[in-house]
Amino acid sequence: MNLLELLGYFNYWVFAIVLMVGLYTVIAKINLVKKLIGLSIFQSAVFLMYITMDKVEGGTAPIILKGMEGNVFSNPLPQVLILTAIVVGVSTLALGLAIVVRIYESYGTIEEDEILDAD
Amino acid sequence: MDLTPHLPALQVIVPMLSAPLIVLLKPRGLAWAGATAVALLSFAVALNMAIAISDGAHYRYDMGGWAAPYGIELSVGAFSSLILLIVTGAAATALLAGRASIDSQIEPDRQPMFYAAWLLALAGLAGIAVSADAFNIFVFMEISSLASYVLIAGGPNRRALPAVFKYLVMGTIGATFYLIGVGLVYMMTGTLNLADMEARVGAVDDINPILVAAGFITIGLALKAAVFPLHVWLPNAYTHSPHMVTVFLAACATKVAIYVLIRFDFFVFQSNFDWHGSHFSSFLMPLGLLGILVASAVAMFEGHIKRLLAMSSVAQIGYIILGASFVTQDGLTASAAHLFNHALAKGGLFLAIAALACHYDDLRLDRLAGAARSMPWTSAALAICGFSLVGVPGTAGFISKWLLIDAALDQGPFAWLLVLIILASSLMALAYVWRIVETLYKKPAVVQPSSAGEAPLELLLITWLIALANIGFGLFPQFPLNLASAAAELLMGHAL
Amino acid sequence: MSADNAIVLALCVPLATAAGIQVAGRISDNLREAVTLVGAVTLAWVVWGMLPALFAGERPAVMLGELLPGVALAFEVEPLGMLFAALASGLWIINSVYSIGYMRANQERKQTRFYTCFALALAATMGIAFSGNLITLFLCYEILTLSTYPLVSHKGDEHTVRSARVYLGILLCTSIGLFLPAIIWTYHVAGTGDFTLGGILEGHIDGADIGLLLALFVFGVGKAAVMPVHRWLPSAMVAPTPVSALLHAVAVVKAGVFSIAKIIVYVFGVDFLFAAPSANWLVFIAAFTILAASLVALRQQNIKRLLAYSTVAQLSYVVMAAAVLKPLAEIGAAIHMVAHAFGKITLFFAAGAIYTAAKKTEIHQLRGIGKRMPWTMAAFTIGALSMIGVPPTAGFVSKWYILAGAFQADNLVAIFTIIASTVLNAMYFLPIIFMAWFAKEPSGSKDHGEAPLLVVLALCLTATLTLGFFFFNGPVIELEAQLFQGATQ
Amino acid sequence: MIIVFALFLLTLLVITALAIVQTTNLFVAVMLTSIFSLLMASNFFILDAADVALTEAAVGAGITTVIFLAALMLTTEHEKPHLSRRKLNTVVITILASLIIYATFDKPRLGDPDAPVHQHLAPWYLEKTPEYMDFPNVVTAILGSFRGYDTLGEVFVVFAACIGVLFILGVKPPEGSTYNPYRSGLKHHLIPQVVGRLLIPFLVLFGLYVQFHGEYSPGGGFQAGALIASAIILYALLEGEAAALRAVPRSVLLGLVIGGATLYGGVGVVCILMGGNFLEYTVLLDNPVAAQQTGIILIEAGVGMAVCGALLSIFHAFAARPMRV
Amino acid sequence: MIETVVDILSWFLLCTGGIFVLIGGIGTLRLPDFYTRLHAASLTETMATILILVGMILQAGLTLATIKLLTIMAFLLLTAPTASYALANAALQSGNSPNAQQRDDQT
Repeated sequence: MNLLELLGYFNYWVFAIVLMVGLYTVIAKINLVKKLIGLSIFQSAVFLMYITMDKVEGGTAPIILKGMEGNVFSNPLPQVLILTAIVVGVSTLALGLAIVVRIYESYGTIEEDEILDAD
Repeated sequence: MDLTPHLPALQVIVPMLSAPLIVLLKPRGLAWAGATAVALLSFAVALNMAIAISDGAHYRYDMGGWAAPYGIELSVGAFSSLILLIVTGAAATALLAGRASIDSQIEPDRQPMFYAAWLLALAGLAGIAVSADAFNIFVFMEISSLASYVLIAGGPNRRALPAVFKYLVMGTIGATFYLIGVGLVYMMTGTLNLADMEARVGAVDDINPILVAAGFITIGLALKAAVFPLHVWLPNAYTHSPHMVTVFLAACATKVAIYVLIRFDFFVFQSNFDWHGSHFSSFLMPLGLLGILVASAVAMFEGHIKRLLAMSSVAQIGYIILGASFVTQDGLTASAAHLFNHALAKGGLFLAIAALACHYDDLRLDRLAGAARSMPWTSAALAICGFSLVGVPGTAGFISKWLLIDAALDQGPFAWLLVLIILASSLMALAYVWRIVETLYKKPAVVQPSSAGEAPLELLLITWLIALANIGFGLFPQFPLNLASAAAELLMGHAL
Repeated sequence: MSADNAIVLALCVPLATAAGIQVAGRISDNLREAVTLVGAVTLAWVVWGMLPALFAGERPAVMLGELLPGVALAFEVEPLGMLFAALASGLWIINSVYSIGYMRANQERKQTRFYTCFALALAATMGIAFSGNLITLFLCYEILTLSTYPLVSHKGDEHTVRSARVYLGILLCTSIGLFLPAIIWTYHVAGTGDFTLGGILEGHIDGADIGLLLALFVFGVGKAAVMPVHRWLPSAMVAPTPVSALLHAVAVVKAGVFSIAKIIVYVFGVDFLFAAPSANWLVFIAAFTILAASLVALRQQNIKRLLAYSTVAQLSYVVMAAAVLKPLAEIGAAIHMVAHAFGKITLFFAAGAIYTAAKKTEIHQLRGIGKRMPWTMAAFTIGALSMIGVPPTAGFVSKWYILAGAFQADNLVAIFTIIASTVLNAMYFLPIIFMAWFAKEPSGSKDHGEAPLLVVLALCLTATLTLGFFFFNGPVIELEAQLFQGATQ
Repeated sequence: MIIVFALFLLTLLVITALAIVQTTNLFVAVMLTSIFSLLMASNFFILDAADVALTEAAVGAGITTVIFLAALMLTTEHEKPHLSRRKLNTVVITILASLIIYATFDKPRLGDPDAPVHQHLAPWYLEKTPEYMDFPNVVTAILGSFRGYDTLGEVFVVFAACIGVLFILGVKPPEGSTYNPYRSGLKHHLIPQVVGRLLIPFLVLFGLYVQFHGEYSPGGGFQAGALIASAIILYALLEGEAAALRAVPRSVLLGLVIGGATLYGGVGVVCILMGGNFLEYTVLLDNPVAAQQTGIILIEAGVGMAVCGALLSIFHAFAARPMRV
Repeated sequence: MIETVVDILSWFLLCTGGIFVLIGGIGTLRLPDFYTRLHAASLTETMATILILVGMILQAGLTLATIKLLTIMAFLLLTAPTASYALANAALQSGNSPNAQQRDDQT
């Protein structure tokens, strides 16, 4: 398992770990803002997985300048998907935070157990 | 300038592009009128396509003019046109009937944005039904989810907010699981187009990532479709959202997720791995059965009428999943038919409750006692839709109950257990529907309605239209049944 | 008027009457009663008009629509159905007359809803009688249950609502829980559900499944009140007497027993069942029901509860006769339906008359009532004798045929049960008759005359019918004999 | 050599994620999240995803942190330390982790050129872009034209978020929450104001550069919208909400969002009216390559307007909301 | 010949820049008080940036990259001190007074 081999799988393991950290935060923490932070980490891990797919060894960013038709490029498709996914993540986050602000105004707290007791 | 080849695209563009314009319609009532017109227009498009498809047509549309695997492709077959009918029909009827109820629950200055979110939800769901590209389904799933979070957050009392927050968190996790699944399949096949994926999945030699992808996609979509153990967000979300939103979402939101689950699993995975069929059924059948039993049991003892019906929705989703998990032609026809019939029955029920809510502020069951005396027509419609939910003969529910039991009978050794569970749960359904009907009719009035008289006219008319449609499709179910059996043929025949 | 559209007419007349009653009810009571009577008479005329066609051996049929592929709403008239329809439409006239008198006398409220539901129930009964396949039978069966619920919960107080819930609960649970899967299983296995003489399950199903399917059918049809599912019948006694008459004699229970007979004859086929060893438990169940119900009836004090349990017993007569699976016994079953209808409707009318006139409901209150209400008690006596099966009454004819069938099949259980139950019937009816006629009236009891004229008129009519059927049962037997061409007289 | 750098960044990423979970002070957690995004952006850059790195930096680090801080301002900054049902969570997490790790063993190694991903669609795109669109940035080509429908969906996700936040925060805040619109802003801090006033024009200029230079270098509608929005947010922070709202009033923002979304959709509808499929730019002009380029520039402008308007109106919805004192 | 001199010079500049970043890092960790740590952190932002960027400019020679590097340097030199100023100001306002005795109790 030489160095390159190790890095080959290292990306996926980091993806797995960060995904699990995000999911754990969402499930275990009861503070609503902390849940949203966990959610954004959870989504970022998925972006990392997609982008590790597109790397071609010795390839550069898929921008084919005039003189560079010849050499190897990385795969542009996952990048397009992730551009969309990042903005989806931010939109969901913005909506989530708006709801958290409204919850704080009507319940006075953003801890899930206190909210459940209030009703 | 013949628009028929553009119908699949128009189905999504019409509601989506009109949403921003609706936000500008500030004067009173204009936003509602615009939104209803657009919803009816998209229902007309869906109907047009459904009629063409029921006698054999199949719509295929390349977005941006690029050929299939490279550009995004839309394809509308029998199954997707059935879903489109349900989605656009539910949106149009809820909007047509909902003017008074929405006016009473949403402040006038926020209404244009509410109706824009409504159209976005409609566009999102239609986009999912129409699209044949895995990532495109994710994008439109996000649009419809975001829009439904906004709709539910419009609920009058403060409990809507924690409910919608839980829905947001679980919905986003579900969508991200789906994204991981699509990513894994893309990693192993290199394509995002469903038909192309189906062709290339067979050629993949190490299938571990594909199995894990199937797992992720099934869990993610089960979360969005509120299949039994992952349904915790549904009761609160439907109970505390505005009444018209419950009508719209209860009729179609979870069904689109089930549609994607069935379509993805039958086309991409089962066509290439024949043993996957048994995986799919061995995973989903117990969930379906458990869902049916537990949800019906909980619904029997539920106090709040909307939460009761929300739990019954979870049970009915269990039926649909059960039908699909038979992995046979009859099973799929039964589950497709039940998609349609349940939308009718549950839509009618929630419409009747919205009518009740016009005069009764507190929707707890014992507070609604004796409502039939002051609102006889609404209670009659509620009773009819309730019986359709139970599956009393002569109503739409009976047809799907019949098909489901018929499909369950040839499930080999434990066929009897399946039939027993289906019957037990329809008896439980009978129990909680009868509990509602009896409190409405027989119990003496505990609380006087806040204002006397029947529900507003257009709400009452639409509720009765749906109630009669329940009976109509119960006696003459040819139209949805042809679509359902064509869809089942499509799914089992693995043609996209 | 060809027989085919007569069927459609037979279904539409009660529906039209129901609508008419709703409209007339708003105008005046007399108009409403008039509409009911006219409706009943026209229905009877339409149904009886079909008799000559039946005697000529025709089988008029009409297909309304295709519900599911292979599952259609179809109606077909055959002798069994014809008999039941004629019986129901005939008794509807008498029952209407009786209920007009009864309702007027007791000033019951919500009479419009009462008559409308009555008409709807009749429409459903016609549907059951003429149903051409299992799905139509099931559809009309459910409509009958739903339309009779408002009648049973007529009074509306807490006790009535609870027992009405028991009534509806048991009927709906058995129909959805057992009857529906049986039908779907039949459609699934036999490919069709149409009633064909000689049965459709030949070769499609064998061994224990036959017994299981038969059990699903028998216990699924809750209206036939076979022992474990009979609970709803006594609890339906909270309804006013005309409704109990409807329940017992005219429509509801008759529909149950008729369905079972029809399923045995037209779905299983008599010889197919006779050959199947796993299906002979039905006779034992029916026998057990007869004896148990008769024993329970012995201890009853309330007249209507006594009559209810006696009905449970008499119904199982028909089921047992059908279960003997011999042509003679089948004819006996059909005839017993008619005999029991006449006898039991007379008894219920009498009980209603006593309640209207003397507000008495318990048996021990009937001491010496014969002198005060001679006509009512005479009719009561004829009805009771018919239940026991004493010769001049209709009951004797049907028991004769059932016994003949049992002897033909040398089914000892059936023979013993009939004899034992006849004795038991005598033991709980005769003391009432003696007490009414020969006992001395207790001093100080309220003096009251006969019941209102209309009530007494209906009473006497049914009593004469009970006697008349003993002498003029030829055409009925000949009609039923068509079912089994080879059957000896 | 780049590998060691990548290893270092990835481990730093994991450490930051764990740190975020541990802190109970939400303010620290938000700061760590923005560091997490920056690390993610640099990782993307190492993996040759320039566009995504720019977006992640601008949208992920920039706007997300601003919105989080605005929300924290309106709620509490401290989290109640409490762990609910520990065992269940750890069990679920370990199951899922093992599921994913199990899947990673058969995945193609990082960067190996004959992985299936690089065989099917990618070569077609890399070969066809210079031919159809004749500009270097393949990612913008796919974003704008090959998968333009996805980006349309994307714009409407942003639009949905924008009207969602305006709808949810459209409700009057509870009475008793005071807010002095003129109090905010660093008015009495001379240095930040001077530096800010110097920087903002260049920021906007850079945003516009990214917007219209998207075909040749990493950039495009999303990144430009985020950059311009962050410039105006900087202005709002320095001069105060009232000044910012006077400079770019709410009606203009709503107009921007609706204009952007309708522009994008309109281009598609025009393509239908001119005989092509939805979003088929070749029918716009007679010369197909010029038509594709104009089409992409138009929709990128729509995207930029929509994203900028949406992010700004979201920021104003949070920042201008009276606080519960 | 010129290239080797330029290479050595840029190599030298890059190394010193690296060392300065290291010193700044250690300073941020080791120094006791907020303000002293802030002082160390701002060191990396100003001195080290200039050294590293000049080193890179030497490497890049007279190309477009040099202009971009110069703009980056201008941008960084402008914003870094402002950021430190804002941090210090915020700390002062939130009551973290920089006077002497506070340092003793921390050691």
